Amino acid sequence: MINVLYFAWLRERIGSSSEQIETQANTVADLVEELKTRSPAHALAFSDMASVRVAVDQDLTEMTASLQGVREVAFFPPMTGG
Amino acid sequence: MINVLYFAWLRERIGSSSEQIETQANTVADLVEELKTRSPAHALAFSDMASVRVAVDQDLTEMTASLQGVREVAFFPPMTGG
Amino acid sequence: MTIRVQSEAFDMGAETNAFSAAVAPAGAVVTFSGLVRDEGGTLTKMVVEHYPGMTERALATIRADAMARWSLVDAMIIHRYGPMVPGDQIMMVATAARHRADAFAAAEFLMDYLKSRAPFWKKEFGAHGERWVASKDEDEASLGRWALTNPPSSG
Amino acid sequence: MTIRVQSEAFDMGAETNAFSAAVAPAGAVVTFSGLVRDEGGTLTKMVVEHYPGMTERALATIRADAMARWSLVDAMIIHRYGPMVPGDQIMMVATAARHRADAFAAAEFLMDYLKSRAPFWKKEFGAHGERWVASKDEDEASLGRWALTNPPSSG
Repeated sequence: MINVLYFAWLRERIGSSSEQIETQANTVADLVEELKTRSPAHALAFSDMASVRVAVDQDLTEMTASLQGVREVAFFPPMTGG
Repeated sequence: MINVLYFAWLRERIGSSSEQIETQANTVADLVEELKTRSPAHALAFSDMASVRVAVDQDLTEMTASLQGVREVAFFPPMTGG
Repeated sequence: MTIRVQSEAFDMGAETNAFSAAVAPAGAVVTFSGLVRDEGGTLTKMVVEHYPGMTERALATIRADAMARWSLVDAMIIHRYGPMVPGDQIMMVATAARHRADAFAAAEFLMDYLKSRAPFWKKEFGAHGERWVASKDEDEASLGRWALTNPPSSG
Repeated sequence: MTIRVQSEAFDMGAETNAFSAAVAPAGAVVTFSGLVRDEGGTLTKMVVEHYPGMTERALATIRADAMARWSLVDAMIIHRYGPMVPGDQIMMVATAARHRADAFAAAEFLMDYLKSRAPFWKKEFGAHGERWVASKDEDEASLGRWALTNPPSSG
């Protein structure tokens, strides 16, 4: 069971800030492919992966990152703090 | 008549913060040569000109600057503000 | 505290004074504060969203990197989230060092990383509707300058 | 007032807040403040001497140069003279701009010029007697970096 979080326009497009996902995905990229099948809103949110960043257990990482032992995956657009 | 000002260790070595000087000097460098003859303290203060800066009528300038029409000449060490 | 993530407004001047008072060996304090711009009156509100938990971790890492890289006496970061209006302080950083070059470089480094590596997202509301602020290519490019240069030690 | 030369202490935080409140279009405010260092307890007093009249002229020129060179909303300089003790604020600069790169660069420029081109001289008093602070070669060298580079416009 992985806790998947969405922020900013990903959250708005998907219409949810988090969901618990039962998955066998090995990598973040695999998880994204699964998520895209959940609803048209998910498919739209993940349609332009160049605009999506990911953090695994609260550390920024790449889409190729492993999900082994991971509890939390967050998807969001490029950050605009400061 | 030129008002000559001294700051920081030049003031301390010469023992005065200003003096009115009647001079025919054409340039700052000429004025320095005249000042050095006024007392051993003056000669000491101007013994290392690499450590002396000059402002003419309150603008930083070079020792070669003209004294034509000048009312105020100030001598001081390199500045250490901030 | 050296890292604070909060929804409440903060008093930038009071924070700076408190920070300065606590860094006795330092001769130089640099601050940066980010304000909500009014964009010529077209912006009425800004909302900052963040990722609780990761935000604090990311800021602590960025601060630790700055402390390791330059000779600093201290460094602090305050960042707000939630709704704000034009003129509000969004965030501030402060750095203290013996020498000003270190304090300046570290403050710029904190800002560059904070812009692109801390999980905050700004949404603007105004006369023309609402929109998520786009990240700037130049913010990403700014990070590049810290990769190969040596930290300054003079100043 | 954008240039102040005074013997009285000033409240850096309050000055920064007042400055920030008056620069509505700006998104970025950078401050630098110089404190009297304690030098491990060996320094008991610092006296800053200056050249009344020329000081104000020099600071106004340095500020005008910064305003002309970068896209700034405002810039201010406060510098004290007279006796001070460790921990005291000697001086501050503040810059406000739409973009942070301009605010940072202009603040560094103001400091570099103020260090070597404004008629202030510091004398330190302490356990080992008194001495005039020597100018640093690196301060003079710092000026060189402003000669040929273009002002940044991004950020």
